[in-house]
Amino acid sequence: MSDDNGHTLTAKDFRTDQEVRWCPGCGDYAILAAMQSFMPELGIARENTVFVSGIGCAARFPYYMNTYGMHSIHGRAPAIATGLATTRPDLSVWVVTGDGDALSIGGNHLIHALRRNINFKILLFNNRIYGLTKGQYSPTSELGKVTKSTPMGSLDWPFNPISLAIGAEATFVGRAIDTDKKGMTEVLRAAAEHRGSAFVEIFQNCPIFNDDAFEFVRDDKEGVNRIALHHGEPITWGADGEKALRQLPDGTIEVCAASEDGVLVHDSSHTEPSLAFALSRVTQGTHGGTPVGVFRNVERAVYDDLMAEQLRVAEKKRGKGDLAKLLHSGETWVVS
Amino acid sequence: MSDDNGHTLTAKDFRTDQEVRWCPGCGDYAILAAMQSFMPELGIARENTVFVSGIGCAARFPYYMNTYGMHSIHGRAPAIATGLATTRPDLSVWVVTGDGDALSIGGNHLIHALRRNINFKILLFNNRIYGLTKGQYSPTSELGKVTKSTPMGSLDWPFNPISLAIGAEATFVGRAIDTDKKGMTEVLRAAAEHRGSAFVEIFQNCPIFNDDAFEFVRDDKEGVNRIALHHGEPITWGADGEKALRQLPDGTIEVCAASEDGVLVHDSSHTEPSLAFALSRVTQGTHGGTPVGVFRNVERAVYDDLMAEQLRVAEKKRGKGDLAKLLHSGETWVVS
Amino acid sequence: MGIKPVEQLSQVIVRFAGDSGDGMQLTGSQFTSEAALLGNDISTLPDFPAEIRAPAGSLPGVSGFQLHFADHDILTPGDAPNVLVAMNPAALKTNLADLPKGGTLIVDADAFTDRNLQKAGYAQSPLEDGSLDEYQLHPVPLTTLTVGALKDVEGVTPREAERSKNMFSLGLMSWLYGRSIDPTIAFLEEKFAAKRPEIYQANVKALQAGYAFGETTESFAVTYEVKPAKLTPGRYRNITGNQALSLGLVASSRLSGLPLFLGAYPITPASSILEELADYKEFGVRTFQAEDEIAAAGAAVGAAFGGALAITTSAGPGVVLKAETVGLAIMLELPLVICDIQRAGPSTGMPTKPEQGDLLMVLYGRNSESPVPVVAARSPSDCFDAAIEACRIALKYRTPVYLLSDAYLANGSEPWLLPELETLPDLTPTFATEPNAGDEFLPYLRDEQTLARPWAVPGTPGLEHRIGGLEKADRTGNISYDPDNHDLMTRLRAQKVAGIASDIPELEVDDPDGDAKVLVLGWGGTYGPVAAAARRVRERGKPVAHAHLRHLNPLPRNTGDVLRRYEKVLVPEMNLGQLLQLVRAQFLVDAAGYNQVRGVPLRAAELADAIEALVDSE
Amino acid sequence: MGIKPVEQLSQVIVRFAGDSGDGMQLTGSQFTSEAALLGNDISTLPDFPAEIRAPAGSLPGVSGFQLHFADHDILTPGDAPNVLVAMNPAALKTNLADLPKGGTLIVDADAFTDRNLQKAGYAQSPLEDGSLDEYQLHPVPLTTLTVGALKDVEGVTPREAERSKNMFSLGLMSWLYGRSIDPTIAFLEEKFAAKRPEIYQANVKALQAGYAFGETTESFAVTYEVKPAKLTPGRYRNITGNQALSLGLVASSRLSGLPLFLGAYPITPASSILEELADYKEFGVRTFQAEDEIAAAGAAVGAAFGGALAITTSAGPGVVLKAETVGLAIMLELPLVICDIQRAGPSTGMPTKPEQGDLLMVLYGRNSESPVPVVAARSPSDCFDAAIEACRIALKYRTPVYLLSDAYLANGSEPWLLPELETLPDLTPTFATEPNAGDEFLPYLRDEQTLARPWAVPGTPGLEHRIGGLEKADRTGNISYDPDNHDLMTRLRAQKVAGIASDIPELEVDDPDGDAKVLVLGWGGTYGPVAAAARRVRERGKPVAHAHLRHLNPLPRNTGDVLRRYEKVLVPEMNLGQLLQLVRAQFLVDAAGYNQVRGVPLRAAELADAIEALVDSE
Ligand SMILES: Cc1ncc(C[n+]2csc(CCOP(=O)(O)OP(=O)(O)O)c2C)c(N)n1
Ligand SMILES: Cc1ncc(C[n+]2csc(CCOP(=O)(O)OP(=O)(O)O)c2C)c(N)n1
Ligand code: SF4
Ligand code: SF4
Ligand SMILES: [Mg+2]
Ligand SMILES: [Mg+2]
Repeated sequence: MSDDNGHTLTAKDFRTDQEVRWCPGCGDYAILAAMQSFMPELGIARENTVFVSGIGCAARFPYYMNTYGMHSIHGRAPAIATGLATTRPDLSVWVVTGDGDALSIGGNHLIHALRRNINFKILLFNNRIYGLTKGQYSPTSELGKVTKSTPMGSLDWPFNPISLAIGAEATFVGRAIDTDKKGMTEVLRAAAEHRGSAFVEIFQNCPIFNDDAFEFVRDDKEGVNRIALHHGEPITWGADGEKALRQLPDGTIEVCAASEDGVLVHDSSHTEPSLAFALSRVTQGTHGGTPVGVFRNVERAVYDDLMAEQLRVAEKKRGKGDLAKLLHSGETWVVS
Repeated sequence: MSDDNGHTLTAKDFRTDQEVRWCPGCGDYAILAAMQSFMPELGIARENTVFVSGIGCAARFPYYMNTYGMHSIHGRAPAIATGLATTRPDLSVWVVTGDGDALSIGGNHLIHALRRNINFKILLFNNRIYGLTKGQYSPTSELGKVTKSTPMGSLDWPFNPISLAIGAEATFVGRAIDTDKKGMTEVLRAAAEHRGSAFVEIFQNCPIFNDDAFEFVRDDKEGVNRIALHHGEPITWGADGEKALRQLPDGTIEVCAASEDGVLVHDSSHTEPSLAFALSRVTQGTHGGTPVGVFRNVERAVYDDLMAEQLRVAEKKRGKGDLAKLLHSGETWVVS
Repeated sequence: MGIKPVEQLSQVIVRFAGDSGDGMQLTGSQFTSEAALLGNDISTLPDFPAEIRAPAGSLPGVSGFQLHFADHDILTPGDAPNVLVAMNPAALKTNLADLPKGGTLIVDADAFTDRNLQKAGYAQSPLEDGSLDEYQLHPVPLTTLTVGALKDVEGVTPREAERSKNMFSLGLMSWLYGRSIDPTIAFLEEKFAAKRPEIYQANVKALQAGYAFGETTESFAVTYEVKPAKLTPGRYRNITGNQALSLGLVASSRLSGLPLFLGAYPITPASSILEELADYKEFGVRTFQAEDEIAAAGAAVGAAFGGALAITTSAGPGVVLKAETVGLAIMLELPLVICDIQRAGPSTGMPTKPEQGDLLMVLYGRNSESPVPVVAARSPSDCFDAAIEACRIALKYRTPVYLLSDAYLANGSEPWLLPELETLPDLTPTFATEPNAGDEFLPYLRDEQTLARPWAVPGTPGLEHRIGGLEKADRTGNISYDPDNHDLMTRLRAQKVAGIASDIPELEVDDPDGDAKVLVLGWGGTYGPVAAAARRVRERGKPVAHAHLRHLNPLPRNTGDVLRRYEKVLVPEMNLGQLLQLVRAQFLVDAAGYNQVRGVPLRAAELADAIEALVDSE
Repeated sequence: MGIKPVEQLSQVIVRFAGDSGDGMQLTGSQFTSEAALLGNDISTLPDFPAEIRAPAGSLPGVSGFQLHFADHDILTPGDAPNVLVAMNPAALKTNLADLPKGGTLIVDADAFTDRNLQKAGYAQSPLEDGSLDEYQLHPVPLTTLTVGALKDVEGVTPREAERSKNMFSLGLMSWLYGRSIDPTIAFLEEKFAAKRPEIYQANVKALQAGYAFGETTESFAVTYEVKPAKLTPGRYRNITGNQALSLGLVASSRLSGLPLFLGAYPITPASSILEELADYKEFGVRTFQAEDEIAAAGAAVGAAFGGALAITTSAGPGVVLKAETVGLAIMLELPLVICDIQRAGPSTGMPTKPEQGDLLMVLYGRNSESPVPVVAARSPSDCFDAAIEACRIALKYRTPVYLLSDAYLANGSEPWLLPELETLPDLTPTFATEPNAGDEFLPYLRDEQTLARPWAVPGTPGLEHRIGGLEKADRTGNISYDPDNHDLMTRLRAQKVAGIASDIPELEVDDPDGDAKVLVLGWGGTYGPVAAAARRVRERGKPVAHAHLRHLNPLPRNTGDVLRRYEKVLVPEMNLGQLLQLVRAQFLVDAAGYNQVRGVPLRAAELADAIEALVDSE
């Protein structure tokens, strides 16, 4: 597809000359490749695309995307991107972050960006570990995890990033898997099309410090563990599509046979986030399946647009700002 | 009731000699009074009780409680209380915070304390405004709010503190109203009995900068707006208890007649938070009623207890730490 | 009751003090307007109560406003008032100590009730126990008189009527000093006439009644006149520091042609900059009230990357949180102005009180060698120029710049000679638009003169590049761990900032006769009292030189020469000696400090004595 | 192939360099153990690659470990190696520049494949193009030899066999320097024998094969011996700075009788303190991995309020975030130790590299006047004592204390003479248990001597009180906005910290003959190279004095006297002159700086030349 300047872009155009410095086998490679393949589809010129990241292995990402980019400081990428996106609505802004970067030190910026619905896309590479600092547990590590900093096991109940994002009023929430290029591209596409903040959790394998954390869905050849969410379709899965999800009167979700009554039809555009939230509680451990795809995708006024609109209205009402007049406003007097 | 030292305590024992410095009519007075009346009931000696706050009008609270107390820095009270609670499991620790303090600058500490389930109680005085800094909008202010810092109206979609807390894996979530001493006491009692983090949002009127923000439930003489949640009871309300809540198959909640089928029976102890989350979306604006009481109250391992347990286990396995042995551990050699 | 004699005064200092709810700030600023319009030079100092509205009548609830007006140019709001207007016992209690014996004291006699006396901690009424004998006491039943004057105004509640007593006192003071109340009537009209005509009426009536009371009462035998001052001709406007700073930022946006982006989180005494700027949307100003100070600074860095004029504002406890982000901006070499409206600390300290405690913090409060220019404003109106200068340096050198003001400048006001737009500097930056090394773009190839790197904003085709907080290779900006490169880059960053010395004016010394042996060196918000003190010393026939720093980093290139020219150097500061440490270290000059950390502006009289003692010593 | 001649050496510096996956850190530390057990004095310097594991064979992926061992006491890991073991072309490329001409160079010839050469940027093999002619080159087919030696070990994959080549090289080096491989065998047994016996076997076989290869090959004609050093008698252990610091904290907990609480957020190079301490749970140590550095510091303040020995650890980019919380602790006057393991900056900088860039930050990086004591460690083992000293000051004076270490001390190691427990100080604090003013408890009533306020912990009946970040009235601790009180409290806080000068040792000067004209003044982690440089200068017959600061605030009370005793003062630092600024400002001494900001330790040889030049000048 050609970009807004008429250039035909390919994945190669999005590669930089920097040597990629992740460990062999790191899931980040697959995400990078998927992203580079996907970008041309957007038809946005490279110079109008910006990747902003924090610190972490994941946060190296911008160095490898031949667009504008900033590898900023730990946890602050959503804040930085907020300033960029609100002043430059012409840009396509992407935030790349890790589970530590986004949910530990950066948790507050993340939830505020989501509630504000700032127009950028947040890709959270979740490997359930601190990779860059060599293997301490993260806010998504499972309870009891033995890591360098928790020799007897971690004590903190983990965040469910999808639940957290929905609780923080996110308008777009999705999940993808590093090795699932097709699924990831679908989610990325929907995220890119969404005006406002889009939050995408990507399960990412860290073979060095937390190998196989997501093996159940990464390598789900038989398709027995991935529950693909598609808007408007019944939520079913299993080798033969025989399993399905259904909601109980107590608000929770149970597994049933696809043939049974009351199978949930996925509605990612429902204004009320309750069902998306309930779906976020469906996990491999509790339900024997893991939803991937778009949980929630609703329209809501976008912070940046509202701001631009206020500027327009103010100018319309008061006229374009006149500096001389401004300085002379209020009570003035002349000394001669 | 007498405390653990056998003293009989009254509300008066919990007053300090400091002049209370809130504006006339501020909702904080009622909360303070309710709290001072409630404390004796707990039977905890004053010296074993600590109030920790951040900065804001609400955060002045500790000065007026004749217990140990710390008026700390903006947003950090949950972090500070974490250190206190984990090292001193013998204390009853309370965090008092405002909507700006807890949800703006302190949002990250709040959600992390909740997921960790640290053993302290968080009282969030929500007046939907920054009181102390004289009237800027807060993260709970409604969209479009005109304040000093938003002359044309605020642009950010607000947090729903209850939804956010549930999304952050909170084990106890409640809501009370400053003027409703009885209801507040009930929630405080349940919070105090809960081992782990208890999060209580208290609607608080700021007559100076955001008067009447909660008038619909504060002054709900006819009982038409407050939906009182009681565990194990059907969720009904209205002047004659004629209205009720019911869940739709799409996960959302609708209002129905109390006499209809399928009226929700409140189950605050359900391990799955989905229904509590759905209830958090019931608001005056959307449903014509506002739930108050305990949304969620479940048991989960408490960070502080787990930590104490690890210390016990380590000591049991390795023996009480012997400093000389520790220093001499590893390979040593003698120079003579 | 004929016309009373008029006594000429060259200057008067009036302080209004009352309960937070008594409208003292409004009274003071209206009296200020009247004085300004009359052509006096003026200087004001509001004194807010502690940040929470304390209960009515209590000591912590007292709010004050001091105005100094004169027939000559003045430098400070004055150390001590000549006239104190106290609306209740608490106001009297907290302010009396500042009134010199013999001073004029006007009190609302009605407010001296038992309850109010008790709240203020008076065992008996000071109006009756003779304790005020040494003052010219005027107990006026302000409340009764006001309520009486308003009895015919319809639609006004008794409480509202009572609350108009501030206008009564303003009327009385206007009469006493021969000021016209017309500007205040005009002000009241604009403020209330449309929305609440009855309040408008009540206020005007009270104002007029106060004026008339002055004319008729026996209590005041003379009135006073303070002639207009001979100020530089031109159009003036009364302005506070935070207003001037905000206007300076808007002006910089226009002068640079860049849209202004402000990331801020409310905090006393900086909040009003956010509030001011939020109201300039027709200037394309974007204000972002962030979730905290870190996000505020971060968003500003993002905006700077996108090509905006990026600003973040706060006070000490918030500025400290921005340090990591400023460190990033230093590494990214992007323009950013961080405004620190200093307040008394440490920690939360005394939020409404001024201090100069943050100088060393802004210079050094970041990990590792992270040099940054620092600019400080000297007076309320000077905040305008200081803001433009901070923006100029930031944009030209692609660097974060700290702009220091304080709680006193922020809220204090003075007449501001409005600048001609043409005299303001052109701040237009050059954005990179094409490769700068063959057909390559090197984001860290520096301008030879300024050492600034190119600013290539997203949207510019062909210049796509990535920057970040890791050490970067010279020229290419790629990540580098090379030891020599790090040493080089560290020195380059330092040199870039140090080099600004050649782009700022030399330090000017005010040494009228050139015979001074003592130099007083000040910076920032103490300009007024320091200059006033120097003036007093000279009036006593003693020579003293005075110099004042706008640039704290780098220091003007002649600073060392200037300091070494004098036998003694005194550095007055509202801290424990921060500039002092800098000049001693840089120039090995045995300068001494004059340090007060009282949360109130330095007092010129005390400082003058200290200077004189130094001049006299040996 | 009889017994080869043995040459005596007084010291050797060996550097192992290879790919991140080559196990160079393990090889180096095992060789260190062997040297230590043999009684040599040792000093080591690991050099980690950039923080991400770069692709195998790439330049950024090179990991190094340098060991200096000697028959006398040594001070540094050495400027330049005598022997370089390079496991691949990238390792050769990045390290060769440091090897002096004539040095011994051992390379794995098998690794010089086309692919690897290309990754390292070699156009042709340096083994063949004569470019290494000036070195004593030993190309050994390490991989082939290792794989060959292991062909009989069952259960080992080819990859695992290959990866044992580090043990082969260790065996070879052990033979070359006459070290016994028994300790390494014991280590391997403990590490692998139970879990993976085949790996244990493979490693031991490789080790032995390397040793045997040395004996048999023609390649090496002589072996070397480095005799044991004459060290202070006692029991030793090899220790890194972060280990020693951790142990110092645990010891302080025992010595004070207070439970240790650590609030930390992972960051290079501080993380390993958190990891160490997490493993001492049987000592009652609580480690809290917080959501960020602010929470980590905040939790520590909460723990301190509750009566714990509260610690927070980080590196510059994280320490900067703790500043606001430290300001609170200063106001609360509660004990807290903030460990800053300095790394190269600014911003993210070079995370694994050392620097001394944070001194001014920890001193001044907070809003307003917020004085705080600062203690710095001088060597890896000294981190133990420095930690105890920091805890002592914090507990006794109820104040936050910064403890400075750096990336070099953190990971470098040296033998540590284990202290006798009885020689360690008693740190037991006195908690307030009853009213201190009649039947009132005044939380800010100070100890006359230390000016410390009482520490009354929750749970103490009758002492309930509230503290906070607002300015507090003297003695009572109530909120106060009184100007004179603020001035007083500001000065009291400053005096409390300044007064610690009477409680720390005087600055000792090493001036053996008392005839030096030049003083070299160092601080912190540069002790080794600075002392070594001074020694070298003296060996050249030139007198020079050397003093080293453990306490950076307050400075020892005799510091000014010491400095003024010398004609010239040189201050070597790994920054642009931070201590230099302090001593110039405080003592007006025209000291000069020797500054390198290269992210690597100062080199003693270069520094010695600079000192000598200064001694010789004039
Ligand atoms: C202020 C600050 N604190 C801590 C660090 C150290 N640090 C760098 S990355 C990281 C965590 C990385 O984890 P995550 O975000 O999950 O990324 P990953 O490496 O796993 O991709 C930490 C703690 C830092 N660079 N800056
Ligand atoms: C680091 C820091 N930033 C900002 C402030 C200023 N500040 C004090 S309280 C407050 C907000 C208070 O709002 P809220 O928490 O809702 O409390 P309320 O006053 O409404 O009870 C702010 C912004 C501060 N004290 N410290
Ligand atoms: S440490 Fe883990 S996340 Fe980081 S680059 Fe290596 S494999 Fe990837
Ligand atoms: S400003 Fe509002 S919240 Fe604060 S004390 Fe006054 S009424 Fe209460
Ligand atoms: Mg991670
Ligand atoms: Mg509030």
